[in-house]
Amino acid sequence: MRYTLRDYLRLAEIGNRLRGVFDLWNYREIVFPAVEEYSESIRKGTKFAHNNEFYVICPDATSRIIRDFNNGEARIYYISEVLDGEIHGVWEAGVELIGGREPDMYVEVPSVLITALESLGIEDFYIDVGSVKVWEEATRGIEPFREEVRRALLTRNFGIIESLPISAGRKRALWRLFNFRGKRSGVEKLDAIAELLGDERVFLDFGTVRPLPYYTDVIFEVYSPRLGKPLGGGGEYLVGNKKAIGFALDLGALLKLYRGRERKRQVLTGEPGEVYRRARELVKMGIPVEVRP
Amino acid sequence: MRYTLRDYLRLAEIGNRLRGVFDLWNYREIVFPAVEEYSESIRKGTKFAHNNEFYVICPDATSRIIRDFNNGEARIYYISEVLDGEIHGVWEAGVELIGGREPDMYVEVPSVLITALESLGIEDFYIDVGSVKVWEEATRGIEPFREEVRRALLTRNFGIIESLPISAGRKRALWRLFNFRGKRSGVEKLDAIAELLGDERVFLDFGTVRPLPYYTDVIFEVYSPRLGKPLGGGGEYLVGNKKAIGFALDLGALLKLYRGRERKRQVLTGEPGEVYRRARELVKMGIPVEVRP
Amino acid sequence: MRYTLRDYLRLAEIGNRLRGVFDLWNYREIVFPAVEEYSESIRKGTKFAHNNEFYVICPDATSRIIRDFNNGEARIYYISEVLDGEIHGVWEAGVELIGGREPDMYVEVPSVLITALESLGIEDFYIDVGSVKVWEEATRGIEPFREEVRRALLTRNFGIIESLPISAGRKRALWRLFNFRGKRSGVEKLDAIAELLGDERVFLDFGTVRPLPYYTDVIFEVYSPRLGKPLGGGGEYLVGNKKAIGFALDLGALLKLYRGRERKRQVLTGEPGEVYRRARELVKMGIPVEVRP
Amino acid sequence: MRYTLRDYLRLAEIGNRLRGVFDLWNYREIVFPAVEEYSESIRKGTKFAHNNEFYVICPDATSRIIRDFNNGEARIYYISEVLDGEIHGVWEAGVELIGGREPDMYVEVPSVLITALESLGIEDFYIDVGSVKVWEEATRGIEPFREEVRRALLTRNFGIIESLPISAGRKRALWRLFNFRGKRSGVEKLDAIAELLGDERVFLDFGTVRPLPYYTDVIFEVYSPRLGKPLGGGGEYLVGNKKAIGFALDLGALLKLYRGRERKRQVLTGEPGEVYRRARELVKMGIPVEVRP
Amino acid sequence: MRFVLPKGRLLKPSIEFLRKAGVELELPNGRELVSADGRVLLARAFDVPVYVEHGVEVGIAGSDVVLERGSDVFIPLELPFGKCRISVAVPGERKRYPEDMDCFRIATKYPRIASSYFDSIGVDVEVMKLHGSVELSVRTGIADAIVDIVETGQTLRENGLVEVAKVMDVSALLLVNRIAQKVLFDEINELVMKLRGVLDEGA
Amino acid sequence: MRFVLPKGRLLKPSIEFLRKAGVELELPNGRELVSADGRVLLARAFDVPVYVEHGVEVGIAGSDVVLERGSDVFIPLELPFGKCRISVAVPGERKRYPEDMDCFRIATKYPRIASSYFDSIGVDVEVMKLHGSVELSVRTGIADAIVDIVETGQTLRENGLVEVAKVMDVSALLLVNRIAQKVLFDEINELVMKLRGVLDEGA
Amino acid sequence: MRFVLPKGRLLKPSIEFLRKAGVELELPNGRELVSADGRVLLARAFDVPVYVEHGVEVGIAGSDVVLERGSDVFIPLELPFGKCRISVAVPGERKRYPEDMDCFRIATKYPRIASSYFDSIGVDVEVMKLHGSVELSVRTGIADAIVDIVETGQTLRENGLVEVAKVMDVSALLLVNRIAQKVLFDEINELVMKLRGVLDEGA
Amino acid sequence: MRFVLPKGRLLKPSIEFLRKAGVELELPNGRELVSADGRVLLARAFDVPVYVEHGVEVGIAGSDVVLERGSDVFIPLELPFGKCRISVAVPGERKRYPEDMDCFRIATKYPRIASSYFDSIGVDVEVMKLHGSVELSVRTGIADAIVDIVETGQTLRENGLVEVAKVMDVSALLLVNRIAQKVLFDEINELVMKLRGVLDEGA
Repeated sequence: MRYTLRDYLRLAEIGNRLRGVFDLWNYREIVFPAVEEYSESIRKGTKFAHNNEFYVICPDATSRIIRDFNNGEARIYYISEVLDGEIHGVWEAGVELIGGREPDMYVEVPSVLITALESLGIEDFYIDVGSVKVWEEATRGIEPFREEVRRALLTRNFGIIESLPISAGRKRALWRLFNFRGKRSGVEKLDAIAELLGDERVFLDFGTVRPLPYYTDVIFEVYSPRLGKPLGGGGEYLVGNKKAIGFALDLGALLKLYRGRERKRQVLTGEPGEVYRRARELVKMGIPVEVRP
Repeated sequence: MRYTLRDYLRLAEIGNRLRGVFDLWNYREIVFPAVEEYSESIRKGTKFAHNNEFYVICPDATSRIIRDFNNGEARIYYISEVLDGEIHGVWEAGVELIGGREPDMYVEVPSVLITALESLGIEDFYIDVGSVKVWEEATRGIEPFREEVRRALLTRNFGIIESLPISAGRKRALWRLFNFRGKRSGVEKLDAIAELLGDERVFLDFGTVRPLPYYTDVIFEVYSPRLGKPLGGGGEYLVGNKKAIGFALDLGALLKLYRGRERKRQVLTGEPGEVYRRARELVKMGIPVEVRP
Repeated sequence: MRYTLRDYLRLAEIGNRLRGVFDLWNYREIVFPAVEEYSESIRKGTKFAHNNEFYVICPDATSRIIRDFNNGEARIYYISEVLDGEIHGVWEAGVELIGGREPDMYVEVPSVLITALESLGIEDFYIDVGSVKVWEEATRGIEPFREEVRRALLTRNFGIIESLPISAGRKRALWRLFNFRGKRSGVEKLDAIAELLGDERVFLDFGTVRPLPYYTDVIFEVYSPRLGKPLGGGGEYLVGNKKAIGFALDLGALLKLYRGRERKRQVLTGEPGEVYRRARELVKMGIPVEVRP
Repeated sequence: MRYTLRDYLRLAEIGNRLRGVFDLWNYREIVFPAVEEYSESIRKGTKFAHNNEFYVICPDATSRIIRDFNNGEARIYYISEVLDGEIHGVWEAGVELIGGREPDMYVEVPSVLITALESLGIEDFYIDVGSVKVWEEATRGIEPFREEVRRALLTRNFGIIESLPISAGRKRALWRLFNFRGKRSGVEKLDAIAELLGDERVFLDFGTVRPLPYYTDVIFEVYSPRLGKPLGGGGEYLVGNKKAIGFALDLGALLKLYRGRERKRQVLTGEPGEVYRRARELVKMGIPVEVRP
Repeated sequence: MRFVLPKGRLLKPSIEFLRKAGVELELPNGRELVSADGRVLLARAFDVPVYVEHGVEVGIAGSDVVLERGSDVFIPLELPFGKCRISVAVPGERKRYPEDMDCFRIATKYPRIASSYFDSIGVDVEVMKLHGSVELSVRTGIADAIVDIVETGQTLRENGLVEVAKVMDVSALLLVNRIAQKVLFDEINELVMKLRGVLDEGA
Repeated sequence: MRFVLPKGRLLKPSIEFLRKAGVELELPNGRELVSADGRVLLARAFDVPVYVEHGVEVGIAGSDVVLERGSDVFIPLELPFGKCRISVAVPGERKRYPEDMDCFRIATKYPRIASSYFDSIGVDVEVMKLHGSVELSVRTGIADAIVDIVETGQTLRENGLVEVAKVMDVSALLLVNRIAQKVLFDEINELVMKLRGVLDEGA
Repeated sequence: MRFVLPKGRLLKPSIEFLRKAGVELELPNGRELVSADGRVLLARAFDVPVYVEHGVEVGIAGSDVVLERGSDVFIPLELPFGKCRISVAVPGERKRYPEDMDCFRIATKYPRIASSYFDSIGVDVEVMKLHGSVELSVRTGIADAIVDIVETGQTLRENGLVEVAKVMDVSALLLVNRIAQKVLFDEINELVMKLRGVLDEGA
Repeated sequence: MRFVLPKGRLLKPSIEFLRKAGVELELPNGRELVSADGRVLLARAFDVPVYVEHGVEVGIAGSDVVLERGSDVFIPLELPFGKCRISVAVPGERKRYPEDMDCFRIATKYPRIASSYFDSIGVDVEVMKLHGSVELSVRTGIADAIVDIVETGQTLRENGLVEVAKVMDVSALLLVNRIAQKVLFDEINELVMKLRGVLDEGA
């Protein structure tokens, strides 16, 4: 997807609205250099070579954080372009809570997500919450077929599962997971999340899957009936031995749903020397100005 | 220069303080894609090839704006990494006022600059204002030696000028320019800027030079006695046939002078379902929260 | 086109047969480094960047020779891979006669070509000889339409010419050129070449075109009814102010037509110390050996 | 090292003389594409990225053969540029005998090497034969120090060994290996090679080391007192489970020692049509011609 | 909830299967492509997955075209009709197995499937995309082999071709749009359950 | 010398035109694709240029498919039939010109032509390739506009679409294989001369 | 305002020149490197520009070392002493001009200056950096030529070398730190004016 | 067989050690750099490994300069003199360990050794190369720390510096040219054996 100058202004505007919300929630921004040394643990990015070394341009942010963040707790966020083998990338805003407590962290991060979307005037969205562990447990004892089950899940193709040489009971259990979507699943941890969030746009849906491999249990996906692709998603992962949870939003998708609003400003007129002195004072006090000399 | 994770958090923090100030001045942020097609008019960037085409990673922002911005007036700013042939780049925050009126624009942009630095707690800086045109005029009639004069200026090496086959009167005139530094230069336009700004940290200094080639008249450089290299600078240029003026700050330089401050937050405690519902409401109203469940 | 190990052995074999012939004709081989600095005058090659400079991998050989060969006369040849924006390239064997005399040079280079193909056992080929100048003359006075005429020629699409606002007489003349193919064209220079070569596989055909831009007059193309694409081609060009003429063969195309033959060798057997001493002596005298100890 | 056009002609000339010799010994040439997919098993080459995949330009030939050659016996050779992280590379001519019998193969390959050098008029060279296995045996039981011993060997720094916590007897044994150079070493396999070759320029020298990691036992290095660096070298390695042995010569080094000679040609003069017809016939019979029309 | 159905050989069995499950669709009249109530669309078989990916809630298509188009859709059920296979075939008089097809020119309506098949067995071929009657290309010597759908083998025999390798089995599939699956979860789930009921009966 | 002719709307005028030039072709019988003498092949319109590129000596096809397939063939003559155009069309109630189609999804049977058209005017669109009935995609809201062939405009009108820009004119073309042009120079030259004679008469 | 002065041949003329301009500096005692008042530093000639670049306000150094170190400093004045040149020299018995030095090994204390000189004339050489007595390298056959400073030519003659090309003229320079130039503008400007006064008298 | 010996602190012990081994060298006269018989060369310590790499058969140099110059030479023996170490030192009043030197400016005569040391502990510093008196840079605040040779620690103490980490041990080394080692094997082997004999006696 290529953008115009106007899109780049609006992407920045969306980014700044999100910054505002993340800030209110006490998350600190982190910036990343455009270029990283290539390594197997870093996802995405566009490969290039420089001075006979391999690098990637603008890789996935979460995998960078997992690699670099080695101690302590943190609430951080980033807003950046992510490339994936091409010249043009996707602009992402992501939030990561590292080292939080249970169950608070599972409530906090979706809360940030909800307020972030609302701050853009987007209210008609859904958050589907799923679980990696539920599938791990449901496939305990049939580990050799896990990859098949995952493939089935990716396209909701139960036929793949039916062709597996596993017991009918097991198939029935998997069928139930395939088709569960609601508020109370019987899985305590997930039910608690849905209840604590108490937002009618949140669903438990075991069919939820995420494309990145580092998630350890809870995962979620946000989407809107107005758009044919997800707005973003996230999940739980490990940083060292600390639990972490985060999400990333696709700013390009938000761009299609967002209609901006204007902010009031103090209009100043007069002789330039005087008017700009005045403006500097107001700015110092945090008052938005518009100079019309 | 390579940064640590902590530096990246602080770079982002500085960036966000500057965002705040630029916003108050009614400037809109623009983001740029990490990768641009290579062209002679785009400055800096690290060259790379993809699918048999040449590209640059993170080039200079002002040259991108000159190329792409083709009509209308605008107050825009950007905060981004700029690479220059290497893997690690410089983080820059820049402001561009396109299509402004004279003399307001010459006052506005330094005003933004002053408030931006002050917002970071940096007060001991100087802004030197110079002029490309003054040199053009001073070398009218001796155009073949302009490049020599420029070289002389770059190192303040008057010896180069003395060895030129030009009249003694001309040399005396150039000597005066070389050594002028003060508040009133006799060049009306510059004197007006100094006066209208009315800040004791602003000097007129004809020895000021800037590394990029697109400046057309007024240029300036910011520096601090606490640091051995400039904090940034800028000047006047053309976008199409519109006058524009801008500056860029080196966030890495600011990082060395900046000591951050904390903001007050509403602390919330209690049962997670309740406390996060409360937090979402406060955030919606723009109140910073800290949840300690 | 990707090759197998066996193909690479056979490509080398074809290359060496051609080396033999070129050598007999008193041409000297030149090798080229795999990587060249990028420049507009160098054709083809796959672009890449290294240490912030642009380069091309395995570009066209003739354009390298035109750039580098600056004085004197020469008979040179090369056998190398040529890339064109991709990872896999085409293997080419080319011959260049620089600074030859007329009309000899026009006879010599096709003679080398004919013997080269015959040395591979390929006898059923055609050489079409065309001319860039004939078209230049035929379009004198209608220069603005030259590009159109060229486009027409590329697809033998006379309709394009018929739609041009030029005189009927001119169109008839162009029609004649479009459709001439034979031994005597009325163009003295070409007729002489056909006659001096005296080979029934050589035709004059004004519809012949070549993809590279540096040809100045005579051009030719070789093809076989057994293969759906040309075996190669060449033409006349300038090196500095010296006339030059050359051709390049596509070894991949030859590979499809070539069936190799074996050479007799002296078989040696016996005790290794003795037998290898003997072998070394024979090799020194230029006698092919096969040691079966 | 950058070369001139004249150097490239002479490199090609040396290459062709070597082709002649390798051919006489019944070795077949193999060519390699300039670009290979990057893999850990491929040595050297200059890294680059294309279409989001990693590649290397002109890597080491032997490691390509080890990877690709999967069955049968073969006598092959190659002449190509090898890059090693830079833009300019080294031109190498290499010979590989795969699947040979012992001890013949150890005699054959040095025999090819000797005749190859002699064919270039280079007679004052030495071949040092060493062994990887001798060091493996000498360090049996002290495996943890093998890397240290290797480091010591690389700079002939016996001090490193003396500082190791190993027995005095062991040190004495290693000292003997360090300093052995002669015709009879007591190691049967090596002594046989020296004897079977029967060339006074061949020495056994356990201090011989080679930079590439795939050698399994016998290794050798060629050098000349006229040049401050080796002319080349080689050794024994495995292709699948077949024994192989090969060497590579540095054509740039040979270039400094080589003085070329000319070959006699049949000079033809006369009218071009006639003279080139004659020339084609002679070339067909394998007779070198020089046409002076 | 809209349905997109493929014109051609899958249309009749699709409608019948839906009917068995109690889903009665009003079909477009005559040569129309959309039914009067706008709920049923008829499209080319190759276009069905594209329609579902980009917004039509439910569709039925062969697994061959789903794979060839690479559409990002949910596939909750394999349906019990439209069974056939994609195979490699060559002229009977020049029988060769895929392993020996190095440098062959392969004619096919399925360039993506054909390329990935030959890639997977490490054989380098030139794939030539045709829109129809791929057998013709081999008969006229333009291509060396074909990769095409085989139902009964009748067409191959008529053209003097023999099947030398199976590339994949083909079956009709139920396709569901990713977002619809969530937004219309209950409705779609009910449909899937009903169809699955019919499947189970048949089994 | 073999001919490959396109099934469909160009077939009849092609045969008639050749006949006028004195070229009588024996056509394939019934549903056959090759004539009894092997000289005439019938192929899908989109496949004709591919057949000529890879070996059939002569063919007739529309300039739309020649451009879309990007085949490397000689085109000695433009023929006086099969005239139409490729255009951009949108629903009448949401009329927009191509310059304002940024981010539009464009449905088309001609992805190459459509992409290069929008590239040339600097508008960034998503091109969605369909195999047939592209109008359907716009009617159902799956696509925002189409790039398709327009003859009389009847189909557009029936689907409530209006033409907003012409992408290219289309005409039938005579195609000749590159190598055949040389190897069979006299034979092909004679054919071209005869056809050109008919063209000149018509003019 | 601190001064950094080079130990060695430039020290005495530097002090004398400053004195003429009325600048009296208290020098370090004995083998000390910093004066008692901390205002005067003595450093190796090659290190002076580095000190000025990184913070010492004023310094004096030869143009050879300023160029070789590539330091980013202001150079307001060229001073009237320390005059010499950097040249290419070869053994008298093997006289060769730089244009013919392809593949030569060049010994020098100035690798940056030497490389850029040979680059500028398009001759490919191997530059070997030595820290002292570069003549030795040529006498012993280790290098083929040298690039070194030449004052009287005496050293060259003693070593049997002849100068074959001048690379650059050398002179003492006044160096000023970039930021100091601004922050201490008046003080530094006054110093420059005084020194310039002496220069003008001398001229 | 020629010898290159370092001027300065290693010269006397080198000559004495060689003498003990029975190797009597005729030294250059006065300020000469080459002995009358051409067998002995005197060079700067930093240049000795360069001379041996490029052709002088044998030399003696400190391990610090061999590592810093990165010369490709054989090192058959470590010699029992010239012992010292390279260390990191800082002003006593601002004591900091290398791990906490992020962003420090490090002055040194050994930029290669210093860089690779700080790289190895993952600390990012700016290395500033000086040619002499590196202590001065820290005393004047131009650099934050130094990496330099330490023998007795006297110089450090005089400059108010304290050693905070050892980078490497230093010792004199016997250097042999790679090709000479082979071509003059017997002669060089004999020399090494003699020197080793002295070493063993000392041990």
